[in-house]
Amino acid sequence: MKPARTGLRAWLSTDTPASPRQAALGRAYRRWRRFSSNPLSMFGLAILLLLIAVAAFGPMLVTRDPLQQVLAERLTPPGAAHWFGTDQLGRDILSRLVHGSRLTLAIAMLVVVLVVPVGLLIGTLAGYCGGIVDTLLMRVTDVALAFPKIVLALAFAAALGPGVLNAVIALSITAWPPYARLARAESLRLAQADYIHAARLQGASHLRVLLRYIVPLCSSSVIVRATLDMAGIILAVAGLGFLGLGAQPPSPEWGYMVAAGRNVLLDAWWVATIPGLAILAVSLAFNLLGDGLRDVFDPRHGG
Amino acid sequence: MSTVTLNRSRLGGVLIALALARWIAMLAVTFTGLLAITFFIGRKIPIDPVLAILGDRASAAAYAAARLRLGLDKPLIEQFVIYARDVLHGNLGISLLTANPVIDDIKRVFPATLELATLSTFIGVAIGVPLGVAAAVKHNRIVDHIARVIGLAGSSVPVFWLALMGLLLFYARLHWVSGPGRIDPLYDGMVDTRTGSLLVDSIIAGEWDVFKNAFSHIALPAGVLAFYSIAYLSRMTRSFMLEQLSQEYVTTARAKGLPERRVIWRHAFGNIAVPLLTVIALAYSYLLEGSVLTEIVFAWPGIGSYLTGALLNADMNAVLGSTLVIGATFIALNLLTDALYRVFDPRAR
Amino acid sequence: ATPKDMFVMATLLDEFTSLDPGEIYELVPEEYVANTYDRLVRVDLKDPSKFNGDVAESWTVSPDGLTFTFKIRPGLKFHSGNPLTADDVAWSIARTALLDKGAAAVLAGIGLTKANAAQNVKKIDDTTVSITTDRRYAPTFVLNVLGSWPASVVDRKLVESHAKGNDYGNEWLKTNEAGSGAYKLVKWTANDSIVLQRFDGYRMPLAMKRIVLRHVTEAASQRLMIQNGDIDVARDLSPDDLDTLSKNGVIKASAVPQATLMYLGLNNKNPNLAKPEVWEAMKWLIDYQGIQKNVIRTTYKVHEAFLPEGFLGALNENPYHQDVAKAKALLAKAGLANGFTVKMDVRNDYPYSEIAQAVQANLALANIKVQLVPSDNKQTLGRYRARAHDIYIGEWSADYIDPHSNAQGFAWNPDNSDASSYKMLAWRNAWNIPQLTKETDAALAESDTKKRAQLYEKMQREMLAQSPFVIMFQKVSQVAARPGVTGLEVGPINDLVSYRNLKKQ
Amino acid sequence: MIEIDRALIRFRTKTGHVDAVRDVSLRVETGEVFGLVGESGSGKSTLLRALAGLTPLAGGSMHTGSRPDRPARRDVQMVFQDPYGALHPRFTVDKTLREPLSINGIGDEDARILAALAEVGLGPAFRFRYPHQLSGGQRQRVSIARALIVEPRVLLLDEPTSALDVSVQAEILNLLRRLHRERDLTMILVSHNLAVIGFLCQRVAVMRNGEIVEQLGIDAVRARNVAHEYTRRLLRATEGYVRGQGA
Amino acid sequence: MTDALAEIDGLEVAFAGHDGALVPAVRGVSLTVRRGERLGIVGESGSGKSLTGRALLGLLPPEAEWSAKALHFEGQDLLAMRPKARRRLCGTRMSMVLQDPKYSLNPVMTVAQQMRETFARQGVKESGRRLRERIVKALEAVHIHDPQRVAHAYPHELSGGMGQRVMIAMMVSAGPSLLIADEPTSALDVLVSMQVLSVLDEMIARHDTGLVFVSHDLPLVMSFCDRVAVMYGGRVVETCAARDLVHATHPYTRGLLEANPPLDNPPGELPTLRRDPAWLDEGTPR
Ligand SMILES: Nc1ncnc2c1ncn2[C@@H]1O[C@H](COP(=O)(O)OP(=O)(O)OP(=O)(O)O)[C@@H](O)[C@H]1O
Ligand SMILES: Nc1ncnc2c1ncn2[C@@H]1O[C@H](COP(=O)(O)OP(=O)(O)OP(=O)(O)O)[C@@H](O)[C@H]1O
Ligand SMILES: [Mg+2]
Ligand SMILES: [Mg+2]
Repeated sequence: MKPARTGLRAWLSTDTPASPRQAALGRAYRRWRRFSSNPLSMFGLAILLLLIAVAAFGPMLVTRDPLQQVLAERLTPPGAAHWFGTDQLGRDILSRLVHGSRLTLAIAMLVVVLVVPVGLLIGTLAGYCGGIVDTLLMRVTDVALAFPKIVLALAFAAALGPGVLNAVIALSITAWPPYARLARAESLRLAQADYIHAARLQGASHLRVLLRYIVPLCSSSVIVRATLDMAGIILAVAGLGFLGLGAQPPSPEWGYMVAAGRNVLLDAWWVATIPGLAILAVSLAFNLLGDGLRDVFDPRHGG
Repeated sequence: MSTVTLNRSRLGGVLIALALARWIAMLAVTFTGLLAITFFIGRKIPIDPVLAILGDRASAAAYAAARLRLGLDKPLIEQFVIYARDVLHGNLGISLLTANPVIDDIKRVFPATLELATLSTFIGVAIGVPLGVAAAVKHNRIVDHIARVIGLAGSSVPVFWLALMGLLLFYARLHWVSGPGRIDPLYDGMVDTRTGSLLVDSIIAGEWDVFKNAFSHIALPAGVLAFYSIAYLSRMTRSFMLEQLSQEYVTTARAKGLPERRVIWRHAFGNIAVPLLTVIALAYSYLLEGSVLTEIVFAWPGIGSYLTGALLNADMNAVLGSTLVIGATFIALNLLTDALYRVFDPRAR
Repeated sequence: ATPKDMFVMATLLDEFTSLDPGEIYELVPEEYVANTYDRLVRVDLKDPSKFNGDVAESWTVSPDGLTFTFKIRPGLKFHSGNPLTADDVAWSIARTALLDKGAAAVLAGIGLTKANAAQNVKKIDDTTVSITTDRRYAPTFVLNVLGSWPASVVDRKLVESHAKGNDYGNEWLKTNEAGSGAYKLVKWTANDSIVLQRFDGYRMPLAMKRIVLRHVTEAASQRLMIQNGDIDVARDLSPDDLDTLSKNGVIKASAVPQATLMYLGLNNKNPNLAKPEVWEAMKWLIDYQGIQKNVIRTTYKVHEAFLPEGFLGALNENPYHQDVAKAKALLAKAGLANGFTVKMDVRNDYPYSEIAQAVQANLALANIKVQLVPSDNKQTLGRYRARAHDIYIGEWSADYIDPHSNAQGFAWNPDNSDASSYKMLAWRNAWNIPQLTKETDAALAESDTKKRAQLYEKMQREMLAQSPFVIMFQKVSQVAARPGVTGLEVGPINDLVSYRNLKKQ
Repeated sequence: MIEIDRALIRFRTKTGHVDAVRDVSLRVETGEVFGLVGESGSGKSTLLRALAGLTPLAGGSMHTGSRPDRPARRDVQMVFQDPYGALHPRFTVDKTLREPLSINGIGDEDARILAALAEVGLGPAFRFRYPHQLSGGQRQRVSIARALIVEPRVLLLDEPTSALDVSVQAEILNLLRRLHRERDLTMILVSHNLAVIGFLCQRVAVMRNGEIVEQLGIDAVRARNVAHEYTRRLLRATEGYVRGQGA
Repeated sequence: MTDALAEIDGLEVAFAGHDGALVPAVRGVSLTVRRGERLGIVGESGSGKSLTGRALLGLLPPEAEWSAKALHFEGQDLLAMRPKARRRLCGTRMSMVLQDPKYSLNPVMTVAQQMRETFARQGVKESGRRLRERIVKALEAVHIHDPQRVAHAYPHELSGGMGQRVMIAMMVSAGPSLLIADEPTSALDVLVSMQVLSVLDEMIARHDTGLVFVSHDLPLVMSFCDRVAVMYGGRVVETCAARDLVHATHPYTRGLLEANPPLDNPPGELPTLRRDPAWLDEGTPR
């Protein structure tokens, strides 16, 4: 027993919270304790926080214009003048990285905003309603799953025109079926839970049950899954960039930087490798974070 | 008694017929959906297929004639119906880009991808699964950490970066493997195409030099793709195994005095084998269409780059044909894993 | 390494949509046709105003300048073993016009069309062919057209035996070959490789028994392959690759200026881009030297006139250089002192997007905010042909090395309406130029070479001063060959690349 | 008053259908506590769910005598066997109890919640806890409070104590008994422990294989005055294990 | 001491809590089992009954931190044994029957396959028909009516009682000298559990096995076992002969006993257990 608990900690970790706010905070605190006891997850979180900090304040600190070309200084190796070197057009890679972090974050967020709701809605609807709705929605999902994703993504990207936003939309359109499946499996299980029966008994409408009982419970596993897939999505955006359908030059999107840098990879490793490492770090961070979140949210662990 | 069994077996027959009918209907729906979506998306892409066949300097008259010939003047629905009818007759049309019947192109490019995907999946399974099992058994120990790092790296490293670095190291520096392409020009065409897989064909023909050369070409791209399989499979195996190892029947097996190896492989692993097969099938199907970038870097004439090229040139027949083939493979894989479930998982029967 | 009598070259084969010389129109396929088929005459690479007979032994021009009569070499054979006669020649040329595919546009230049080809191309006897043009053209121009790939001689007997309906054997020839050139086709694997075999019945000895063209998209992959000796020649290396490899003695690079120009097309449908001051301002804004020196050091050179170096009458002076102040003054004059915003369509491959970004940065100096719209080549071209662009950055390659090929492209627009059937570059940029169109036609008719050159020089000056084309660079082909590989003759256009003299030590 | 007349409940399965409840008729008077015993799979839970309206009837009829002026659902509430699955894991006790009130538009929420908690013997300190912060017995109390807060007239209890330790079982049984006394509730209690039934119920029905094989008063049970062999064996089992009793 | 079959002395088991601190689950438990004796372990949920039983077989979960002053079985020092040797004792000399047959049998192996493994462990070298016969006989011995069919069945095709009998057949076939039954009937219906118990009874009588019977059902243990140990909070608070349990003195044991509603003459209100923290620190009775 550690008697020397500070007031706040005791307040947070009490078994007898006195208000909904304290209960929610207490739960968050407990989760945080659990999450923070895993150094790898914390490492992931730290990288992400760094990324957010860089996205927020980096552009103020790194004053060099990420678009400014100094052709005479092209392909300068990393050194004192340019910490991360320069690219084919003599742009400073560090400042491009820093400015591009916003785009990378935006991609990550967009995916969550686009994929999670669609997958969640379709999946929970199918799982909860069952019957013909389930059959219908799952058939659609099957078609979408049987589809070569590259065709869909490329087709949408080509149809929408190039650009990060469109690439993300295209990828999201192809990415939802696994989430729908996951959400369906979860809600199939949940729909049989006694507390759902209890809610129905008390007169809760199907819509209420779906939105207030099922969706919140499924969303954590779907979000965790999305976090784990985030790396894949960032890379897929980069991959579309590689095929010319991702970010528009000269925007400092990391995936595009890697893709463009491959032309000089053999002579100037840093042009493609440094943004590649940045992607690696961020996706690693998302993965670690996802692993950690899964530990925290997994129903088997309670809480 | 006998009438009951008779009734039951007849009922069983009816049930099987019903299930079969349902299944065929489902297949038809899935396929039509696949076809329709590809078709309409393809037509919506703002690329002019005529440009691909006539070039940008042809006269306006030649252009108009070509549009007419391609049937592009007809309403979209009509075009689709015509195409669907042809497909039903087994005619996938002629590719605009390669001037070959699409079916011939697919016969050439699909085995190339299949060969690559199969080999990488083999490697992935051979390394990833034991790694995942070891990680679960030695939970939170060194092996587990290694497996986790590999698993994370596998989902984080850009494939084209890894591919180019692999070429630089193993091909240009160390000379361990051959470079881009499926085979050296010297050996090209030395064995008859039977399966479409150079490795298999050369074994059938008994041409060991060809086999060696083809193998040294496929080793690196397969290795690069296998890296991703290893990562994914070890990750999934690990989490499946962790779940099984905490089950009561594992305790029972131990209480029976079985050696730990048998507890792990016969009991726990026996229970994840089927879901693992599903995951492997998923990873495999992902490789079947997801290896475009690898194909480009390794100049591998596979269906991924074929499809991409076709898409970017509005070569609709080629796009639709390859989509159908890939979709059919996916569906077949799905059905196969379903069937495996039924056969190997007693609870699903 | 590759065997001594086998030549392996990495290049891009994705443009092959057909092998029929009457159908193809892209650069690398032209190269293939040039080496598997013969034609009447070929341009002398050393002096492009001279022509060498190919299957033609000699030729004459009628006094009215309309009819060209060719005497065919006797005893020539096709790869199939069939004899090559005047009948094959006449049929082949007429065939291209009758097929009316992309390649027919070249023959249309001398008035051979679907309607008149049958009458205008005639076999006189077994060794004589006569071709009549619709009006008087400069003879060198006519020979240039007849020396280009659409006039390749195909094996009539063989092709007709495979004809389906009215297709002149096109369907068969798309994937087969029926020529008499130095090499015959062994195997074409789309997007993968082309394998050629020495034609032993050819009229001169050939050192290489086999020639393999391999499709390698990635420049980095090409570089690693040539470094490892898996290919003898790489055609698509970047300046950086070339530098490193030459320095290390891995390759010998030889530079050949190409008849390909990199330019900006400014669409006059955009009111800002319709102003002559804006045209000129843009020309003053581009940092030609800087971009060339740094981004495309060895693969392009600065060139601002519409005739590439090496063409008759080509103007090799580059009056423009970056002068932001001048440009700003011009913009102010146009009422655009604060700049404006436009889109620029660019294909998403190397080096186009790099150059586009550099240009974007240049134009930004005078507050012209350019938004890049990268797409696949076909998509960009489609928009260009539909006049849906603002600025187009891309290349124009001459079909044959006569100045008319480019004059027609840049300075000829007989009908500026949307329904026009001539969609050349001036039309695509909605540039209405009745005067220049007349000048182009006049230069084409001029049979005196010197006078003709003067006419083109004058046109180039006019266009340099005022045109919605900002011509920036001329492509330089860099052929990277392993030491010991000689004899790959590369001309200013792919149609003039010859494998005949290839040798390996 | 509850009246079940020749109820038939049928489930569709892969190979056809099973009749989980067949031809069951019974009558429970208002204010009565009625027991249901029977072997596993005999259809006890299914019958309760049907009474609650969670499972449709395939034949026969059921009446729960709900008042016409309010939704039938609110009149019949159920308490489930597994205290761990009966509460929404993301809702605090407060939210769990507030939901039925807001669904049914019942005002004065805070007072009612506190009263309901007090009624099941939980202090206000428990109000903002999450289910995982409660013991099994406490969870079962919350389930009971949730059922009671909408003021039902019928309470269906599906093995409410079988997942709990005896000591906790005693607390819940005491609570149920008190509630019955104070509220004049009609209750049906499912259990396979005859002693538990005996503690709460006045009458008991024995189910087997989807059918009711015997209905009798609790005094008859105590007097071992039973007709059916199955009931007799059940009675013997309450006495503990007897050597040589055999299978 | 002389006829002690197994002996546990000072067993401690703890688990790392959320914040990393060790939370004790079993605190200094000492127990002995004699040959042919049925020792009941009772107590509330979480009192450490299962862990104590598992510790004997060496089957504590890997995340458990444990220690013991001594663990003896048939005169051997289990603590000094190599894990492999210890594992070899399992299934031959000592066995365990788990609570829920639904989860404790391997779902993807048939009954015969699972039993075959056990026989192989016991050094039975037979195969084919002979082995089949042996399996069928073992199933018959636990009163399974249709042993041929059951042998080919998968666990999910069996009812709970049947599954539990299969477990018993499997675990007892070697005639172990020690059997640990961890709540073998709590997942079963009352009548079925009586049947299972009688099978168990018969088997241990036949092999003269020492039985550790873990349960939370006091009346049942009283009627089934010879001796009872009552556990509370990871501690044995009382040990006595089963028939003396009615007269138990410890307030905890009394509380547990009285909380059971009697069928005859139930009181108006059941007495409930009032826990005393001091119970955790009392000296352990032997
Ligand atoms: N949703 C369902 N689909 C098919 N069969 C069902 C379903 N629910 C219950 N059954 C079947 O109906 C029968 C009765 O089940 P029920 O749950 O009512 O039994 P029970 O008496 O409550 O048993 P227990 O004491 O084990 O809880 C069982 O045979 C069960 O298999
Ligand atoms: N793997 C584990 N991780 C953490 N704590 C555990 C683990 N296994 C058991 N415990 C804890 O150890 C304590 C004793 O567990 P044990 O399983 O021995 O209880 P039990 O007396 O068998 O209870 P029950 O009657 O519920 O089976 C419990 O508080 C439990 O929470
Ligand atoms: Mg039940
Ligand atoms: Mg236990």
